Amino acid sequence: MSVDSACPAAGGPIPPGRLELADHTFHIGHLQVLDENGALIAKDAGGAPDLNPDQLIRLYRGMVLARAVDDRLLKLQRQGRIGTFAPATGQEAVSCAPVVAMRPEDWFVGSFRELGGRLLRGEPIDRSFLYYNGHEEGNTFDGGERTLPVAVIIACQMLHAVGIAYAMKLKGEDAAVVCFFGDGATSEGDFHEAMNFAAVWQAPVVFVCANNHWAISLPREKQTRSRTLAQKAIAYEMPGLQVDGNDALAVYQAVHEALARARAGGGPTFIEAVTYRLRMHTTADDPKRYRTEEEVKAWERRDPIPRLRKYLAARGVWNDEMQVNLDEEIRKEIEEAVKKFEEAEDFKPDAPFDHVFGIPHPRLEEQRADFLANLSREQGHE
Amino acid sequence: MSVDSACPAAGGPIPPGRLELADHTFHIGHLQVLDENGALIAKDAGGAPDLNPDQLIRLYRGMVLARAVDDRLLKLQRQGRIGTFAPATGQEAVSCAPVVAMRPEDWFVGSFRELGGRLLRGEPIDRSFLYYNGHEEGNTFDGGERTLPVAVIIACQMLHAVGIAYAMKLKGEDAAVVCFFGDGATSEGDFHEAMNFAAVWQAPVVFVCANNHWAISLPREKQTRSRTLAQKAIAYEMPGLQVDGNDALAVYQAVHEALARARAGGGPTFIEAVTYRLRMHTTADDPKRYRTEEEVKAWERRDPIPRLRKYLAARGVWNDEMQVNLDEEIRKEIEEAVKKFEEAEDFKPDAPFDHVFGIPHPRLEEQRADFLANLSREQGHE
Amino acid sequence: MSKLNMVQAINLALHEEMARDQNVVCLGQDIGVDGGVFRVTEGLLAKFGAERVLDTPLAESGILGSAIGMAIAGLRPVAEMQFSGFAYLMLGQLEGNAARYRARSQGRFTCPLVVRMPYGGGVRALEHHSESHEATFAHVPGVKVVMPSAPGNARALLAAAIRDPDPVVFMEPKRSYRAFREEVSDEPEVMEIGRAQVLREGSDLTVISWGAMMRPALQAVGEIEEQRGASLELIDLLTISPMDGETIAASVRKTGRCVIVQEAPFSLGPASEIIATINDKALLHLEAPVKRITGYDLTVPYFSREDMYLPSPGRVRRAIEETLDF
Amino acid sequence: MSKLNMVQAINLALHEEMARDQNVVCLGQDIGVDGGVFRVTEGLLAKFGAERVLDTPLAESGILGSAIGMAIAGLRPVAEMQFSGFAYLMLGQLEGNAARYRARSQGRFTCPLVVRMPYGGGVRALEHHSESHEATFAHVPGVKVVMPSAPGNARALLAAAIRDPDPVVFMEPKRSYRAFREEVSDEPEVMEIGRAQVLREGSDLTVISWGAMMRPALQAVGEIEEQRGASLELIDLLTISPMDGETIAASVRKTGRCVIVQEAPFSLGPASEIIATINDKALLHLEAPVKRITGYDLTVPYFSREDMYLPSPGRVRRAIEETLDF
Ligand SMILES: Cc1ncc(C[n+]2csc(CCOP(=O)(O)OP(=O)(O)O)c2C)c(N)n1
Ligand SMILES: Cc1ncc(C[n+]2csc(CCOP(=O)(O)OP(=O)(O)O)c2C)c(N)n1
Ligand SMILES: [Mg+2]
Ligand SMILES: [Mg+2]
Repeated sequence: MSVDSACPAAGGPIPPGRLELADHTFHIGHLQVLDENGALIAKDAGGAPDLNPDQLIRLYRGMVLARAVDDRLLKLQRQGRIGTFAPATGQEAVSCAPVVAMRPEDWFVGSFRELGGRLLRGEPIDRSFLYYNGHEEGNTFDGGERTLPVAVIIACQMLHAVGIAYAMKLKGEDAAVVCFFGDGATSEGDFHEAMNFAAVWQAPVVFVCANNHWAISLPREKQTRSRTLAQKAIAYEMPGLQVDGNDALAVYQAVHEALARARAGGGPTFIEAVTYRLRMHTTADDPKRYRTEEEVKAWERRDPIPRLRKYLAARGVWNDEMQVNLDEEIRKEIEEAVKKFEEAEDFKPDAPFDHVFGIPHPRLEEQRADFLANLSREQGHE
Repeated sequence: MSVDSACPAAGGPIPPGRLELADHTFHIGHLQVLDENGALIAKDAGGAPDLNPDQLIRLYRGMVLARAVDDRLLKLQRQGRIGTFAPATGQEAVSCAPVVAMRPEDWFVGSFRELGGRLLRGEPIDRSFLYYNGHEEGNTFDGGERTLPVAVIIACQMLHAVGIAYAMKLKGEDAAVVCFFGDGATSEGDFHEAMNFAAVWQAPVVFVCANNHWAISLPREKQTRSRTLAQKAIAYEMPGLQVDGNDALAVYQAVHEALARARAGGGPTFIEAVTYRLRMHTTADDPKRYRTEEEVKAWERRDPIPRLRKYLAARGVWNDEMQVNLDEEIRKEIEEAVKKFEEAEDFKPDAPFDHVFGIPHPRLEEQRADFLANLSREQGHE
Repeated sequence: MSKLNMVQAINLALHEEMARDQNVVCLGQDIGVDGGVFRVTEGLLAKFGAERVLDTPLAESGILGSAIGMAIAGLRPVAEMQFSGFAYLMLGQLEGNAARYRARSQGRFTCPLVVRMPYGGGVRALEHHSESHEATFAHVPGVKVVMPSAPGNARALLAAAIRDPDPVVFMEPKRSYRAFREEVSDEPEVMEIGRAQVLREGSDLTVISWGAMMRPALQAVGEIEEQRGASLELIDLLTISPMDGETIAASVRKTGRCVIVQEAPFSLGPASEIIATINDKALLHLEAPVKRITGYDLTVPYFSREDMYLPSPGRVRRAIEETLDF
Repeated sequence: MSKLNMVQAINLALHEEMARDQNVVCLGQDIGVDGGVFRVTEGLLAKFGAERVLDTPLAESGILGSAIGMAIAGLRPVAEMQFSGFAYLMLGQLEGNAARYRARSQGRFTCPLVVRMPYGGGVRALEHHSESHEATFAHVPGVKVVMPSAPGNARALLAAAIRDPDPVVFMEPKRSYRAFREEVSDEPEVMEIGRAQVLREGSDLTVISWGAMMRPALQAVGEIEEQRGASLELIDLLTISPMDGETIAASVRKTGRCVIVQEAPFSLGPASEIIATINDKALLHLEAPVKRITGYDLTVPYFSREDMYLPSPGRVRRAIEETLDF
């Protein structure tokens, strides 16, 4: 565990006078549990989180699966078998570790780069393929009653998370919300409104900001002038800290404690998880246009997966044979998912008309009839 | 001048663990020049601002005029001679002192409770009456080319201020922007986006937040959990401080220095001016529903006008005779304005059609013709 | 039975629905201690407590966005926009999420919520306090738009909106808030959303309106019937979306003539959709062009000029006469 | 003359206008280093520098709101929304300020700015990347809405939009970005905003469309003319607001029949306004109901189903046939 030194004064050149008063000082904490080689650091400051081998392996497996599915989706996309997709390679710790800290009754409110977390919450792989192939059918899954679908509008889901958290509190449920978003999201008005509402309502929500250094082509430093994203929590009198987002144990520990506090009525927490997007923004993006190979290389060395694996090996709960078996198991699982995805049944063409309103209305039914008539004519044509 | 002690840690109860890291600390400055009796405090820390008697009297006169116009508008409203209006009694220091710090080439971007500042920028009183009587004609004035009209949508004008400031910077003009808004505005998404853009662009803009403790019926403490509004500047790495907003000299000094910094390329500053709205939110509001007489009384004792007057008297630039003359002068000025307002010429009924687009279009002209035809028919009818 | 104005009738519905279903919560600016700037939510805080009646910070997207979360989690939030002029600030959440969760999740996640907002001109208000932008909401698939015109239907439609499984924008004609009273039943009442109401039957011409414009429409209809003994049918649209095309078409098929009275700007308002619906379903019965009396394609002028912007009974009367005489 | 696709043509106009007037600045997400996610702004940063080509933080209201300030202060900002689906987030600034500063200040403060945005479906994109919501903008008084359909008019209308003294929403059919090329003049070209264009003259029926739908409309028109020798008039609307009612009415007065092809949802789209305009100005010439082929009142379905949502040449063809045979 390490702690940033207090930040020095901020702002541009200050003319002599009393405006130095505007020159506030502040201090932001930083949590790291494993060093880049997977060794425990600062044992005296708390040591490893209280996770048993099963939990550790569940977390590790989730991250390996996430990486493998990412690889496979990328291939499927290149073959034209799915549409646009946003790889998350390098960010597996941020999306998986919180899920291990969550209980089933907690809510998962994600953005669009947390497929790893979604799979760990129980989403079948083939349904995620369906989603990326343009089917609403891929957006929910049985057992996912508290896992919201992908949110594309940046930061919008943060307010839903706050509303859900408020509802949990009002209903007296012993449940909290974990909400994911990126560094870019911190610029949106909805980020601000959600942070403020959460703090005012002391809503049981944990905000996990995956600061992966880029919002498409915009580097983190141009997204906002603040030196950390965590310091934004100060604006709302909300606890906030930075964690090493490529250190799965640090992410776990921070979310675990923040969830405990939220459930205990202690309100929201803001966690800036510092990580890196190793691949393109989406399959439609060419990162060579805006960033260097060296930068990517530097971050490859901080890859969260080998890091956790080394820790597990050192703790004696993982070995090479287990890895070989896991790789094979996952390979098979994905192959089966691809098969299931490609053999997927015919989808009801007019399903969208079923899901406009819960109560049918003639105006929509007329349109459905027109749609079906056209459909049968066009199919007759071919 | 006084300085707040560093704020203690924030957040709800924290379970034992490492989340204490989230428990950031910070420090926010507070500027006050005059005590509540108008005496200079903390002379050693800088003393009074460098204002000559003419400037001091201009500031004082502006505040007295603002108060008198407020009184008169309230009467006019009660007589049904104007529409809804938002009194600013008690907040004269916040709206007038910045104008004394500004140059004509600086931009004034206000909200709706800075009539005092507008008058000091040169708006004729009778035009402000026109505005409150529902005429667009009251929204601009000759010489007001850099004074934007009233902005009703809370916080929206902050972004305009940032854009104008950016334009000044791009064009290399030696001009800055002063932007006004209230405590309630800090909750809006546009506040956040404007603060962030201003900091990222290092735009020459000074944000003056009139924290008057209420947003209609919502007290400041429920608007946001943060103990100061000034600390919100930390989120953007922007200098920010609190000033005593009923201390005209403190407001002047902070804005003066912030403008100097902005013009020098030092970027934006956030000033929280702590003040109080002594009257109703607008003439449609009944503050008795949500706040106590005692609270109002307590703030009446901190009235910015007698405070500045005592300071001027102590400095020997003001006396009772001057006050009598000023009161009479202002009375006359307002009477003349009322007269002018009530004798105002007939307004072009179809003016709105002139100001939809700069280039006429048949669709609008058809509608204008219809409008005029109806007008003449209805006038014939009566 | 008691005689209530619209503010009281809406307030009654809120009380009834909050008492009926503990999942109903209200949130918005100044709706608690203050009872709302129009006093529509008066008494709710005292009765149901601060956990169910939330005075929120000043943030429209925040209000609707958190209401969406509440709805997903099983509550039935009733959000207030202080004025419809500020509702654009939450349109991102409305169109992007409230309207879409059902489609996005094929019905697993839904947003049963209501966004109440006073709309419209005629009360000598400041800028942004006089708009009538129902078409903007009504063009968003997945959102229902309801506009009551009188105390009785306001109360019954608000109850329906709160019970509806989907997001409903509920636009209250502020000009009619205290303009008149109506007998309102002591029993809770619920009307069907999506159905227009034929207020008066007639055979010569159909007048269609909604919300605050029902008053000038009614006045003009009365005057014309009296003056020329014409038989006019008057339809209160009540729901803007989904629109009740059948009631409109059935009436125009019968009368062959139609005048629409709309407060919104001329172009792309509900009147255009009504005309298009008549074109689709009743064109051959038309004996004259449908006439639309509307606001103009102007920002609503400040109140010194708003009377000449708003459709007046005179304008409506002339339109009816011209259409009858066509 | 060179043959350009629409991306290149828009890029050319941006280069030309930035070179012509140093007050023109561009701002938006990823428009600088990245050249825009569709490469529309490629090369601008290198040519005009980071002070005039701004990669902004991720905030739509921030982009438009600051552009408004820039415009007031004498710049000519061209703001990009990365996708029109996110444009709702800036509608508060558009309706509340860009559209109103002129009216509010009786012409003293104006907002000469352009908001460019790719819109529409057909590119197998994620949610919120396929909408066609021009009617929402077009219902805002004080805002112009322009929708080019081809490289040439895109280039000339964008130049006009940048020179226009008022806010213009410029909606680019992303589906047509690279779909085809056109000869484009080497000299800067400017077209008039607010005028529809008669692309083909004909006497039997008028087809009206705009933006991406011009392609299926054109295809259907070609097929019908070939198959049945009918004489069809084809109108490219180009400007949605203010709408060119005269060109529409003149054509329908001549042909008596009309089919409208619109990508937007059925209810309250531009097609409804066109029908209302025909009702106002040409009803007596109609020999058949006007037919509108549109999207449905659905959230645009995910791309696996979007083809059946989007008007196809087949749907247009059948509508033309039915209307001719009516
Ligand atoms: C409101 C909104 N504006 C723009 C976009 C287009 N867009 C998609 S992802 C993205 C960048 C997001 O950056 P960040 O929040 O850091 O998340 P990351 O992609 O790095 O995971 C943008 C601009 C969007 N989806 N939503
Ligand atoms: C976006 C928006 N929402 C709501 C309102 C209605 N309203 C007008 S003033 C006000 C309170 C403003 O509070 P504050 O910012 O503290 O300014 P003050 O009135 O205290 O000067 C509200 C809610 C508005 N004008 N704009
Ligand atoms: Mg990022
Ligand atoms: Mg206030």
